Amino acid sequence: MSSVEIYGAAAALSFGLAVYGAIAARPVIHKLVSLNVMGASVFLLLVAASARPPAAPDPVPHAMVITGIVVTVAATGYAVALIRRMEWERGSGVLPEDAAPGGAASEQPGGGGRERGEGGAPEAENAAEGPTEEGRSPWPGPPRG
Amino acid sequence: MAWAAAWVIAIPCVAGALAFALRGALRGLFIALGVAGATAAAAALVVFVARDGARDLALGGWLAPLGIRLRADGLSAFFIALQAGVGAIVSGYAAGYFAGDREGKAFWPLWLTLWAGLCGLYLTGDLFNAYVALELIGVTAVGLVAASGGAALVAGLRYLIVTLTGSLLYLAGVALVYAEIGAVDMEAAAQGLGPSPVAHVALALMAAGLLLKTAVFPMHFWLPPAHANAAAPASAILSGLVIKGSFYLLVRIWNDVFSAHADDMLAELMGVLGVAAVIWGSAQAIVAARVKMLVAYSTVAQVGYLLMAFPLGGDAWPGAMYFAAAHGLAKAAMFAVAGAIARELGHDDIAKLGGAAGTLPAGFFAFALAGVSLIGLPPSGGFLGKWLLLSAAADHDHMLYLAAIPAGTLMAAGYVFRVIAPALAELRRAPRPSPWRLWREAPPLVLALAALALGFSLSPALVLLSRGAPFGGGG
Amino acid sequence: MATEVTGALLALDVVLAVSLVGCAAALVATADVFKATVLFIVFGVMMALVWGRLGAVDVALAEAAIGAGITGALLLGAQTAQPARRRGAAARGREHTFQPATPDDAPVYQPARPSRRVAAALAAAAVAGVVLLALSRVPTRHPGLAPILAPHMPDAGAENPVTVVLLSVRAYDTLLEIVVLLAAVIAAWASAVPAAPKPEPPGALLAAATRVMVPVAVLIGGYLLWRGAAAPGGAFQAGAVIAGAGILAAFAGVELPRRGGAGLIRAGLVAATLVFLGAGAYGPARGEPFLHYRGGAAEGLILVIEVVATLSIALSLVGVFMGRPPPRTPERTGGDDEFG
Amino acid sequence: MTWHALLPLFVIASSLVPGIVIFTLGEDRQRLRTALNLGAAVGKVGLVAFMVYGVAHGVSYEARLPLTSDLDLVLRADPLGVLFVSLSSVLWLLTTVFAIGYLEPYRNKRRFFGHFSLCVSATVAIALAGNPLTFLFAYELLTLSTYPLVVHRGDAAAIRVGRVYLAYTLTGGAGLLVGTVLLYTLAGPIDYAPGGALQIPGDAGDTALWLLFFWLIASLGVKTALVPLHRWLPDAMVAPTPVSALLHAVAVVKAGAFGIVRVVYEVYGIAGANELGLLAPLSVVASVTIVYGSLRALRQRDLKRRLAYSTVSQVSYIVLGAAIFGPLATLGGVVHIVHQGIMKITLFFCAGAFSETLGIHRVDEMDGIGRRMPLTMVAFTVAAIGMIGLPPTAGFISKWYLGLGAVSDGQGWVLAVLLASTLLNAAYFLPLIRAGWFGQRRSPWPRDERRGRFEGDSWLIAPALVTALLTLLAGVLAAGPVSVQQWAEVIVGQEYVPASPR
Repeated sequence: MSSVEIYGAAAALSFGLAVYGAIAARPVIHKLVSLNVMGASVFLLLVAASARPPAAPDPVPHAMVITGIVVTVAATGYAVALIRRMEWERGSGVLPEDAAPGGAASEQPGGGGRERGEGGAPEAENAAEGPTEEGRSPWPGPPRG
Repeated sequence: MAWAAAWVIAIPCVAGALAFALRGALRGLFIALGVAGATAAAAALVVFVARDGARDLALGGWLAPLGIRLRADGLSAFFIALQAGVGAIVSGYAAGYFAGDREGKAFWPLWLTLWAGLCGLYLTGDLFNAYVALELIGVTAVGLVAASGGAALVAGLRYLIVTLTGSLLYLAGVALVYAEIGAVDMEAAAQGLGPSPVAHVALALMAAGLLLKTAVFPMHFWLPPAHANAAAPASAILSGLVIKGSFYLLVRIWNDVFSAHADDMLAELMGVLGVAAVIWGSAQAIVAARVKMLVAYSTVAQVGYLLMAFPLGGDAWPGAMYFAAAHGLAKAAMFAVAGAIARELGHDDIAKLGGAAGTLPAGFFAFALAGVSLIGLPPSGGFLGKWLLLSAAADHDHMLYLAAIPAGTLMAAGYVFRVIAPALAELRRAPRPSPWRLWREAPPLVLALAALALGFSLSPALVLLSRGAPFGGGG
Repeated sequence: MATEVTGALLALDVVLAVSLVGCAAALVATADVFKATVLFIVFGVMMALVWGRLGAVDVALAEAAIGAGITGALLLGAQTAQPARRRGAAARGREHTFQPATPDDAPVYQPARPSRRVAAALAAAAVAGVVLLALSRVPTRHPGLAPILAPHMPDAGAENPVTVVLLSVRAYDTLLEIVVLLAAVIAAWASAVPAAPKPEPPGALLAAATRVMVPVAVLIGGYLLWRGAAAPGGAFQAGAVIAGAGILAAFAGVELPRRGGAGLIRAGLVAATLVFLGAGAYGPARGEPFLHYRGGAAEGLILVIEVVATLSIALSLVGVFMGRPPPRTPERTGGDDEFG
Repeated sequence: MTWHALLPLFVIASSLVPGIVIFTLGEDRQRLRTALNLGAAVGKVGLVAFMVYGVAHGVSYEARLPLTSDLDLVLRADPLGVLFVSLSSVLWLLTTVFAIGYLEPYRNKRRFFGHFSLCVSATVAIALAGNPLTFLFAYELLTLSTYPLVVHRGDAAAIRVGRVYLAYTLTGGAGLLVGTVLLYTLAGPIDYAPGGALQIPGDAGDTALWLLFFWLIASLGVKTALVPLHRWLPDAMVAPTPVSALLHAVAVVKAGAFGIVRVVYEVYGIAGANELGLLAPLSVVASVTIVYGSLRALRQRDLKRRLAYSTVSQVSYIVLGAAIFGPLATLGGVVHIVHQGIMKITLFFCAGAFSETLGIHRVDEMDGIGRRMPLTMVAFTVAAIGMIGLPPTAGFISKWYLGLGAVSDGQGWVLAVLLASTLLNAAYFLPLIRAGWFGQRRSPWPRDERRGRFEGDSWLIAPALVTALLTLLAGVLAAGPVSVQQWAEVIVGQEYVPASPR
């Protein structure tokens, strides 16, 4: 069992675990974490399965993995933005189909927010309501006049 | 003329980037130029492939197994033609639909980069590059859905999680292919992959990922909420074009890369999933409450027909491709009309559609024409697609598909006329039509008429499809 | 001596592999999202070590900077407090504010329904089993693409093979990857939460740390970028480090140049795509295929692309982290009405 | 595309193009729309007359559009097709006149006349179809263009009936699709050929061909309103009368019967069909439909529903003619295609005139109508006598040849069926005539529209008189040089030539 085969097996196992997490986890952030683990394990599989130790490491899969990592971080960043918006609009970080029966009080996303009934704000009203709050953008913008 | 393939991807990319960076009239100009340029480049590529047959373009001059190879053959040219045709008309519709409101500003950069991603997917001859293209399509498609906020945002987030999982399953398959033969180029894989179990496992994983992204029953749960709650132009793009991307890749690897490993058992499973999708999707569409939800479930059903080509093989392939094109046109038209209905009447509940044909006569006429192609009644592209599928089924005595396709046709008639019948009913009060009405009714009419025109132009399509395509004998 | 060394290295590999899988298992099994995120960062660092062991130093750098660093920051940022969402006209007046997640009262989620967990376990077992089966049958002979690349290295424009592959051999992949990053920023900004959180004035420690860390990080980023041509490093790793600096600066309330700050950021985001496509068009201009550059021109072009790519990647990662477009003018908030 | 190939296309376009133009016209452009309609109808009759003259002199008109290397759409003017085209074009002209008068008070005329033109184009395309694929194209187009006409009134009843109509016709269409695909799989891409296109193999593959025949007959039977599949026809009487007149006398029902005739004569060939023993079951189904239709008509209180059930019965005469081996029976069946059309349309015209002028819809309200509307009642009487089959009307000719054919083929029982149906026809038509002419009008007419010098709107009554006259002429001049029967004999001659060139 050379080290390459060990890492190959580790990649396969963590890939399986990540698939379990992506399906079974209820909060979407937890699914997202599992997805990132899945991505990392697939990249490990790509390099480990094709590495032949005595030979020099093959740069092509390395480049592919770097490309994969950047693509995964882009998708993760977008997913986080969507999760933030969903929490802001619906008050819950859990997709409707995964909602616990009755929306247990203890499950507040990101701290003390009360999780409302899964109906959440009626869709029509969400879309229509534009930004209503003041609040400075965290971008390092010029201080307000 | 080999570079035409590159421009088909580069032009929408540049236009998308500029649509994001610029503002005001300049932005509008570059969007229009981008759409026109992309359509022209696609047309040039199609003519080029039809005339001279398949052509390879080794990017960066690096030859096949090392570098990335763009391959423009009949199959890719056919789908690029569909992308350009439907894309251009839907862009016109979107210009009218979004006239001025905020949601439209995010639409254009995402839509143009999605266009580039789809064309990249259709042209790529490299398995890993297809993964990156799939990711680009996934992120931009979710962007189009989630931009509308509310229920669309939740549907978009679910769609993102599903599409990421699908891409990673596909990538696991690519990793195994690379482990087996040390290359990710499709042609190298086709020659190098022996009958080893690694290839079978790779095919299974890649197929699973792509079936998840094509929303094949029972993995279709994410599609109806996403396509129904998105804005109408976005739904038209998603149902008409984005679904075709992952289906195309599945057909490409099935026929090109894993042709030796596409054993009957997996093909038969695909066929059975297809039949189940047709029955389940149509049943859900018949009981749907909203027009957009009905049209979204119809997509789940129509994807079922495309899958029937796997077990049937032979001339079922061109049939399925032709059916995909007709479905692209008809489905885009239907969602466009659904958008017009939602904007004109303020709602799209089927129960309250009584006499709506009064306010949107051309719109419902377009919906009916698109319905003809969706049901598969002559003279439409859908009919010829089903005819080829049926004759393939009859040739191989596949009784299941010989029964499923007409059953699907009747169920499709069921849910299409659910919308048409009340609209023809007597008009009680005529709500005042808005000024944009014609701009929102003309594009769907053009799309629907194109779907019907496909009913007479099968031979040029078959000639194009045979250019070096996996199932075409041509040069 | 050699056997003990290889024996020791083998033991290290086993330990690393086992802790990697253990980390993944704990991460998936836990019900506490905050704990899962921290475990993921540990997983990322582990993974960086594994890449080192596999001889993929570039990948190890990328994994540490982006996989563990930026992704960890994103996931943690996702669990911080959000501003109150007050009903507008609906006047239902319900108001709820989210307190920042402190480790002790972080939400503990019930596990999913048993049926969902069984299905997940079955899918996981199937996938893992199938991949393990395939791994056991993987042949041991094929040489991979390295030997084919070797003869072309001299006129490829860089010494580091990974950089050559990234920016010349598979440049089209990298182009699409940068477009994906751009698309992610556009889409994230389109769904921005309109109400921006009220950043408290930076504490003394944060202000001091920022004054020291940001210049150093930018310097490291520059170094990584420059060394990338010959040794492990390159645009993506440099971009991630500089993005880290950018996020730190944002939290410390560092101001942006007054006029056109937002326009500049947008131009920066889009620069990499346009420059890459421009470099790609350089080939067809001389009758060569798309994205073709060799010899002297290759070195210059690769450098230009790398610099612009680093800038765009850094801006994109900061942009995605912020989750909303920069305000055009001081008085307007950075809400999604800004997107236009 | 030589000039000869263009004529069939022109015949179809002569109603398709005006139909599309009418869709684009505004609802209030009454005068232009009427001019367009009438012009198109007269133009079509002229073109068809020219085609009849050409075909009589042996000119072959054929337009061919290739879909794939072996599949193509063919429009060909063969004698059988031209017979049906001439019937539909003449009756379309008359029905257009009738519809213009009838729809005066209605709304949504644009939608009506647009779909009306599309429907006739589809009927003509069915007649001229040169191969089963083209026939299927036109068959489904007919379904699509007739649906809006059936639900034209737009009230709940019309929508419900529309749903029933669609369920039946689309199921038939789907069945025909599968049947045609199986036909093309078994026999390759065939065209309709007099004497049968299929090479009937001695013994092998009999069961496949046998099953396929009855599958095709069942699919076509929906529109032919054969007994188990006829439910939609009486319900469709909810549609306005011109729709019922043209659709249920000429277009929809006749298209189904025409399809069965094509399948029996030009796909299987009468000899092959007889060999395979397909004709006996078909004749049984036809006979059952004939008797059942007449029985149900007897008990109908509403005039139009009685006529509808009479249609169910009468159309099966054509199928019966096709189901009896022998030139005479075939002649009877083919001739009845035209005769049934002109007789039934006369009855519908009269029914429409009665309801529009005097507001009567029920059978028992017809007392003394002869005195109030003598001309219309004369037309009604002539057509009713034709339906019963008494000389000198056209109906007699059909039944006469059917009887002769049955006897010559040794099928005595068919005579009994003909006799029974004739008695039943008499049973449900004669009381109307008696009440009309000799009944005493006690209560006043529900509605009394005295428009112009005639007894009612001249637009309604003129077409009825013309078709009644045609019924008489077809009967009296049957043996003459220029008559329906003469043309039918040409058709029969082609079908029974044993080794006809394929």
